Amino acid sequence: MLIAKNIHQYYGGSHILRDVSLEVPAGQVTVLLGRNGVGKTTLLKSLMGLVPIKSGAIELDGQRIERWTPYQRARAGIGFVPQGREIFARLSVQDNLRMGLASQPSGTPVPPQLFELFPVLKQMLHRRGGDLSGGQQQQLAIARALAANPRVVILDEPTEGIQPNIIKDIGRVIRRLAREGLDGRPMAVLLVEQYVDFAEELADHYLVMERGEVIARGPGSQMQGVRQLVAI
Amino acid sequence: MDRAPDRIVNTPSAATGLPTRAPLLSKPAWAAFLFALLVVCALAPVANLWVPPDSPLHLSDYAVALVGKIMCLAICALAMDLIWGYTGILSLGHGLFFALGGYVMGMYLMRQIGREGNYRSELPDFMVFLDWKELPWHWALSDSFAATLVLVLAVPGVVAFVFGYFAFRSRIKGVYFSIITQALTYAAMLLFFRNETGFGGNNGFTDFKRILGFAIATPQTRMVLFVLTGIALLGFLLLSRWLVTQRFGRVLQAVRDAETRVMFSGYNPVHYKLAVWVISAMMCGVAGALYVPQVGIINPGEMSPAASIEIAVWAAVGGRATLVGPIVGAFLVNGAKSWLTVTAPEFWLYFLGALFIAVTLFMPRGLMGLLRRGDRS
Amino acid sequence: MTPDLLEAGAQRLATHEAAARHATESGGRQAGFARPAVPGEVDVTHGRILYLEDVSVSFDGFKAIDRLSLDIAPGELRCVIGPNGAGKTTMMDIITGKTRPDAGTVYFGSTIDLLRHTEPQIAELGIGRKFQKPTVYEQLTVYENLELSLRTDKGVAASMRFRIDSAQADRLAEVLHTIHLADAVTRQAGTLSHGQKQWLEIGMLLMQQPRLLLLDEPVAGMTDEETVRTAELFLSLKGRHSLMVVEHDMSFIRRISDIVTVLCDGSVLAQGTLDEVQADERVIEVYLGR
Amino acid sequence: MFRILLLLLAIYASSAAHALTPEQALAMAAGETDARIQAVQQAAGAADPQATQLLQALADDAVKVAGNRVFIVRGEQAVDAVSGQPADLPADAEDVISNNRMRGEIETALAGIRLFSTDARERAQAVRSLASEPDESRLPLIDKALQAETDASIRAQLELLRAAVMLASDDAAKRREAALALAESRSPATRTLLLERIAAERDPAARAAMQSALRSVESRLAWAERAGQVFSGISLGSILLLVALGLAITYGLMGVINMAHGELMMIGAYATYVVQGLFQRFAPGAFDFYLVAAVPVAFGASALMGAILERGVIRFLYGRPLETLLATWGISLMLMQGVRSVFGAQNVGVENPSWMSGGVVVLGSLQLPWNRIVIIGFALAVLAAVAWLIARTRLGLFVRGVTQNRPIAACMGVNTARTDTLAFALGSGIAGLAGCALSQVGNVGPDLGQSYIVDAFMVVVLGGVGQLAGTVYAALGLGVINKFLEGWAGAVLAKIAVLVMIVLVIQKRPQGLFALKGREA
Amino acid sequence: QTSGNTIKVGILHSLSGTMAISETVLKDTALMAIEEINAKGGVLGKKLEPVVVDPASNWPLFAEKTRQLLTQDKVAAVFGCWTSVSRKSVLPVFEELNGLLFYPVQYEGEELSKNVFYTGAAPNQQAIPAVEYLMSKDGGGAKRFVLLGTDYVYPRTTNKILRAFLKSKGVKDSDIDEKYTPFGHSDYQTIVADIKKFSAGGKTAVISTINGDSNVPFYKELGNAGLKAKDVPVVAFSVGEEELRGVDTKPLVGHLAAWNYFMSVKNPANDEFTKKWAAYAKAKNIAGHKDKPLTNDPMEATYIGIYMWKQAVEKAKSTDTDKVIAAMAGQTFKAPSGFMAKMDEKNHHLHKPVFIGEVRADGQFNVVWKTPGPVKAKPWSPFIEGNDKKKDEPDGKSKV
Ligand SMILES: Nc1ncnc2c1ncn2[C@@H]1O[C@H](COP(=O)(O)OP(=O)(O)OP(=O)(O)O)[C@@H](O)[C@H]1O
Ligand SMILES: Nc1ncnc2c1ncn2[C@@H]1O[C@H](COP(=O)(O)OP(=O)(O)OP(=O)(O)O)[C@@H](O)[C@H]1O
Ligand SMILES: NC(N)=O
Ligand SMILES: [Mg+2]
Ligand SMILES: [Mg+2]
Repeated sequence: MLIAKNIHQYYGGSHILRDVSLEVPAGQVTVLLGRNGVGKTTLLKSLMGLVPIKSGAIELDGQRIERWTPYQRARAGIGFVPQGREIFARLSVQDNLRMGLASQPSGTPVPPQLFELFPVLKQMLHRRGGDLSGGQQQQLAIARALAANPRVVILDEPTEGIQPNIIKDIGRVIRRLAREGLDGRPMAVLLVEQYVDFAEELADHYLVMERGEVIARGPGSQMQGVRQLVAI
Repeated sequence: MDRAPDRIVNTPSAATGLPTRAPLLSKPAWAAFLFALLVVCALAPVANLWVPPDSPLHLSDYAVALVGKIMCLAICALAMDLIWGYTGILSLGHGLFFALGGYVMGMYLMRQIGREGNYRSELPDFMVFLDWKELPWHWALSDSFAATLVLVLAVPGVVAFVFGYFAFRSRIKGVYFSIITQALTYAAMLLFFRNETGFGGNNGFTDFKRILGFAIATPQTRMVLFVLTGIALLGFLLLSRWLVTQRFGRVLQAVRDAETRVMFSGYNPVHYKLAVWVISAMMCGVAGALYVPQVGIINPGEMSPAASIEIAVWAAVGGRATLVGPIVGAFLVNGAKSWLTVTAPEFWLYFLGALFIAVTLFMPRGLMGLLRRGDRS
Repeated sequence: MTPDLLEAGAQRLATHEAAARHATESGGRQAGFARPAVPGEVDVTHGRILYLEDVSVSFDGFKAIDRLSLDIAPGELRCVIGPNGAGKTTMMDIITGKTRPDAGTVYFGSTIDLLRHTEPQIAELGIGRKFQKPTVYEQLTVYENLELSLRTDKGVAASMRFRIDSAQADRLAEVLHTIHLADAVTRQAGTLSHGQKQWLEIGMLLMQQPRLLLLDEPVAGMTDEETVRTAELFLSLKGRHSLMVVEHDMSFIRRISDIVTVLCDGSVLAQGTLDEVQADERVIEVYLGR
Repeated sequence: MFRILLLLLAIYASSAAHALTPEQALAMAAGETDARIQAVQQAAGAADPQATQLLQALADDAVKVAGNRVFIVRGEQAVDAVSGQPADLPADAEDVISNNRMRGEIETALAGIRLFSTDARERAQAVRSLASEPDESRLPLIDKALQAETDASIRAQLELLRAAVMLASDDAAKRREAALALAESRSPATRTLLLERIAAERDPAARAAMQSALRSVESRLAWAERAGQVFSGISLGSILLLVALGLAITYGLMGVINMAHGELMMIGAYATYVVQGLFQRFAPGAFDFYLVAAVPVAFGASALMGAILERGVIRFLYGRPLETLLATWGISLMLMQGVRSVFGAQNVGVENPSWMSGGVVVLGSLQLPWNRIVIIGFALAVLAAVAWLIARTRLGLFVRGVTQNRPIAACMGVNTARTDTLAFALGSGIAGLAGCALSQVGNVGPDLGQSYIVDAFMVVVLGGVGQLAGTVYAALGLGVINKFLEGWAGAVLAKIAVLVMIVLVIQKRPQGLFALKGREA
Repeated sequence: QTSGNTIKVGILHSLSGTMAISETVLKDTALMAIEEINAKGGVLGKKLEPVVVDPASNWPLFAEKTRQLLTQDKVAAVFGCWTSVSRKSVLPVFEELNGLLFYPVQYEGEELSKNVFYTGAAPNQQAIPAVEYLMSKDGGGAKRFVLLGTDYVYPRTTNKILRAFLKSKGVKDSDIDEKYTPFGHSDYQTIVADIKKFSAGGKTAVISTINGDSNVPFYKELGNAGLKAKDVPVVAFSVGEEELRGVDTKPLVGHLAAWNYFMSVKNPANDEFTKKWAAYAKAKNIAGHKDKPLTNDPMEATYIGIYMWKQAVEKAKSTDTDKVIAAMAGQTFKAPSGFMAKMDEKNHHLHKPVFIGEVRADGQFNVVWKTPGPVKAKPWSPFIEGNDKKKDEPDGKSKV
């Protein structure tokens, strides 16, 4: 579904992504692991179009999208949960969710499933996003990305700062989304996660990055050695 | 002008692997600095006073007056850089401090006119005109040059201190601060425009005759003022450079980036902001005091909001947080203004406007950004 | 001696000392009368370095903290957990002076009323804080970030004379090593990755050498391995410093915890060892899940 | 000598109540003011239609004299004033110039005639004209009019007029009666009159009556004055609001420190001027409606300019708000000079359409100018539209989202570039509307924008950046406070006081009046 | 001061900033006069070469540009300035470098410099006659006066003089209301309401020394608030044809202005002047004027100034400042006002006629009163204390 081929990316003079390729098939969860600063976020931003890539190709359903702007990619069906939550601090929770619907025709309602998943958002519908606690903001960020019912969802450390029982819920949700989406269609999920146990539970595929390169990849069932790879 | 390196810590020292402190000025920068000092203190006077006018090396009186004026403005730009470039506080009221320094000096110069005014009175003409019989209280110290020198620093300093203390204590930030500084200078302008306020109203002060007993309109006096201005500018540059290379400067930058963090690190940002704010205001005061005898007039127009915005524009054109940049910016913008108002009197605003747009679009870090491309991204 | 060895040594020593101190109520000091109160010195003779009682705060009618009482002993490492929105960050905001409570008392030691102090004063008194969202000076280099955090006179005049001395430089180098940023001394902090910023902020706290460290989700975004290292670091600090750590990562909590406080809806729901707390039905219900 | 003779002749002729004679006409149109006035008064007494026409023409400055002949010239067409027949205007015909005194007399004379007009509005107008100078000699005229008058409100006015005249009666009782009647008056002229008469009055009863009448007139006037102050405060506030609304979008929401905001207003004002010119040239009959056409044109012109600026310059500067200051400063310089090059450095004239000229009289003495009333209404309408756009539409939501976090908004599928352009164009268009409104009260010149930019920023910031409600409160508050202070301390001190107040308010409210308290703030 | 075949003259009027509104047209007038002179063979056989600079309404910049004109361009004379403060700013430079300035705008007097020729009106050539007219029967016999001005030296001084004058005519202080507004003041609601209130106390006239941009909002407010000229006439000293360009004058008919020239005066010299200006504006495509050419008093004063300077240079056979100054004394010029303007033998001011005009619906003025002939200027107003001792001649001139 979402395919990246031989991506190179630089910040100023430093080579951040070196020949990264990956595939995120629909209906499955692909997990990306790696130590701090190896370039995971940078890779996701490249997929989203937030940072330009120097070379390589990105395909969505066979279409080349690497020249597209972020909003075109969003409209093509990529949802994004950025690292650090990045919610709209001065917009209400409701308006944050409406922003998540920007790629949809106006008048599209927020899928009610989201409130089942994150009941706290329903309680706080009219509070300003910036006033929420860290974990509440994270939940909002996930809900916002899912609001538009995307085909591919990219999550950058989505469990950061969330309480354990909700993490478990999120795990269940991610799996369910991959299988059947919000409306029965399978979704492609790309997940960056530091929390290996959680990743292991979810992964259909995994990749490990080190200094901007993918150094290991494989099916989710064979992640035993990964913990060592991620360590120094 | 010298090109002081902007990086404060750059080269890792061999021993600890830690960066060493940047020197006050690098070697080439010292050379440039000393050369500038030589130009101001020796070459310019010689070229102006002793080289015959028909020689190509002659420096005309006009050029002396022009450069002298711009050097004063450059001091303001430098002061603006400390408060805006390094501390992230955009003042839209620096013209006020400049004008206050100017008015203090102007009052002294008015008194120096003595009985040579239109009305042959001890009082300045405009007071005679308003039927005032004696000097109002706020003119009490104006006949003393020593007091004037103190007040040139003290008046802008105290005004800045009082204003800054309350504003910073109330945690007024960003545009809110900018706008109240603008309101301050605007209110002051209206106040000074009023004739009853006792500063000559719209006309302000002009027609000066003497300074310290020397006739003000002679090439010699003018050259002395020029040299003093040059020394002041270079001195303030050095002072600013010293301030920003000290930990003080880094705290300022930290305030700019993350004021909350600064507080939780134990620094009181109010003190730091206040310190740099007052220093900056006093620099402007000195600039104003040097400006007035050279251009021969001070009036409330200097306190207009637009005048203060221009100071910020010079700093931005030159490049913020570079010290030298704002000086270059002041020279470029004012030089261009002087030149274009003569060569293209009907079109110069197009050029100047285009210059501002071009600088922002193509040189996001000002002119100095051109020289250090890739330094920070 | 390499920093690593130093660190290991310090850690062993500290663990020992902490154990010794914990034996007494006053954290190793004699409880007693007529001890001169030193201004600015934290008085912990009553065995409490931080003391909150009946603290409440509400935002537009919403009670974020509701009659919260909590105290921490000198040298203690206290873990605080609780659902999202329980009020953990708000509590830290109150302790550090960022938020003023509507009611209640907050004491540092037994003499210092924190509600009478401003943020920088509180920091000077010896309370350091790491924010939930990493907060560093983005435009300054890693080195400058750490140098600014050094424990010295923070006055304006002093900052104009300041020269780093060799002891301070050594300490800085050591911290740099601890936080794995020795290669990045001259990098601008804004260009660090999320996890690197987390580390840098912890490093800044270490430079500050506070009596009490408040750490809001310090390992969020760190790898498991780094989480372990952070745990070790905190354990090594324990005893010399008091720590309050907020985390949602149970494995991390398990590694470091003595006493765990569970906050819920702005007040303490449960308190005890991790095992006790994890067995508490209410905690499972609102926080851990089944 | 010849003139005097003519004059005598004229007087003779008029007393014989003949139709207008050439001599009379000439006496009215030429000669010393005193003599002309006398001739006018005579003609008024005669009330013959030809004389009335000449009087009207004199009032309209439409009279020319050539030799001994008097012509009325309207447009291209000249008629002989005496015969009323079309005539060829001699080349050496000279304008008849009437000074203020003359004009006043002509007006009074016309009013005397119109008192008997069939049109009630004309009669009312005539009473009002006569009221400014109550003169005993008109008593018979007034009495006659009173007998004929059927309209109750005009009657009441006539009664008052009569009372004003009677105040000078020789009979103390009548004076007293008149004073009692005058207590009902709402006109400041009554106050002047009463003051004058009280000074001269000897009879205690009449004096007391006059004093009580004066008190009641004065209290009514005081109310009117207070109401006037509130009105002018609201009016100033509505102008500040209009000026600030566009900025509340480009700066408040989008974060562009838009120093060219004033120049965008200027463009709106010049667009209005151009539309006015087009109407004058191509549709003079519909001139009164030019403003209706000018509103969308002003909006469009400024919005277009805004869109061009956004596409060409501003969009490269998002996230660098302080640099937008520099660039927009440059833009403002260029726009101002551009207008100087195209339209000249001097102001251009924009006229109020006739329905916006003059005012409505309320409370007897307070005249509220139509242009200000219309602007207040206009400001409210624009406010409502902006509030709706920002709070209720997706564009409003997107603008707010985009300015808070541009990259993430893009990741949500917002076309940020288009949103930015639309929003900036919208803010600029509203600036254009403000310019259109300003053209109705003030200068239209290259500096138009400069005089409002500082105020505009003060309003937006005082209200709280990004807070539309704050902008409204700040604008109206500043307007009203300014006007009250001005009545009390003068314009200069009031302005200073308002500025100092802004500084103080921000001390208390460092995020503006309407800052929402919150963690991120 | 003469280089090769040309004589340089400086033109120092703001072409940008707040004063551009008024000053730009003076630059064009000066250029027109120079073109005319050149077309007729120039001066002393040399062509005039104008050096136009833009001091941008910035007073220090005026001084700087003056220094530049005098030392770099070495101009023989400078025609320029509008506001008094700009003149005060350049004055020391002209005196230091012994240059020559022709100042074309009515001003407050209280100044005499040997290096300046004042071709605009002094207070006795404008303000005093206007007030006398207002007090006369034809002027409405005003008994109470509102002195309304922009807060700066020209209105302040004028009002000081007028107050003294009114006092001498027996007007009580309580019948005088003096008010000032800041530069650029644009909201005259309160002021107009106050005038209305004040005028209820007796026959009132307003003497307006409002300058610049504030006039349009003032008159618009006046018109809409229903204050008619026959009730409360306003006489203005800084409002001419150019200022009224921006106003809908229909409600203002009858309000007054006092000047030494109106575009509407009828005489051959003025016909020629206005025709030339219209043609010039068309030819040079001068924005605004090409469609609606207007002339006004300062334009006339500029025009007179240039021609008188030319005559003086020809008389002196030199452009040397001191020689020209000497030759200026007693110069005459058939001015567009219809009278023979004469440079006073001593005091550097013109003898000019005074006109009082009423606003017409078309934005022009009807002259309703005029002096029989040119009036000599009194730069030191006798209504100001101590001025009786002042010499009617600049200092330092005798040294020539
Ligand atoms: N704007 C930038 N300019 C320069 N370098 C950058 C920038 N952003 C990130 N980097 C560097 O690029 C590298 C990769 O960063 P990235 O944020 O992708 O890491 P990450 O794998 O997501 O780490 P983490 O797990 O800590 O989030 C890091 O070394 C970081 O310091
Ligand atoms: N300024 C504010 N305005 C409104 N509500 C607020 C404000 N600050 C905090 N809150 C609310 O108070 C509650 C406590 O927030 P707090 O950030 O302290 O939670 P937390 O325990 O740190 O949660 P997390 O684990 O998610 O970080 C939350 O529900 C939050 O929405
Ligand atoms: N001289 C003037 N009008 O300022
Ligand atoms: Mg990352
Ligand atoms: Mg929290």
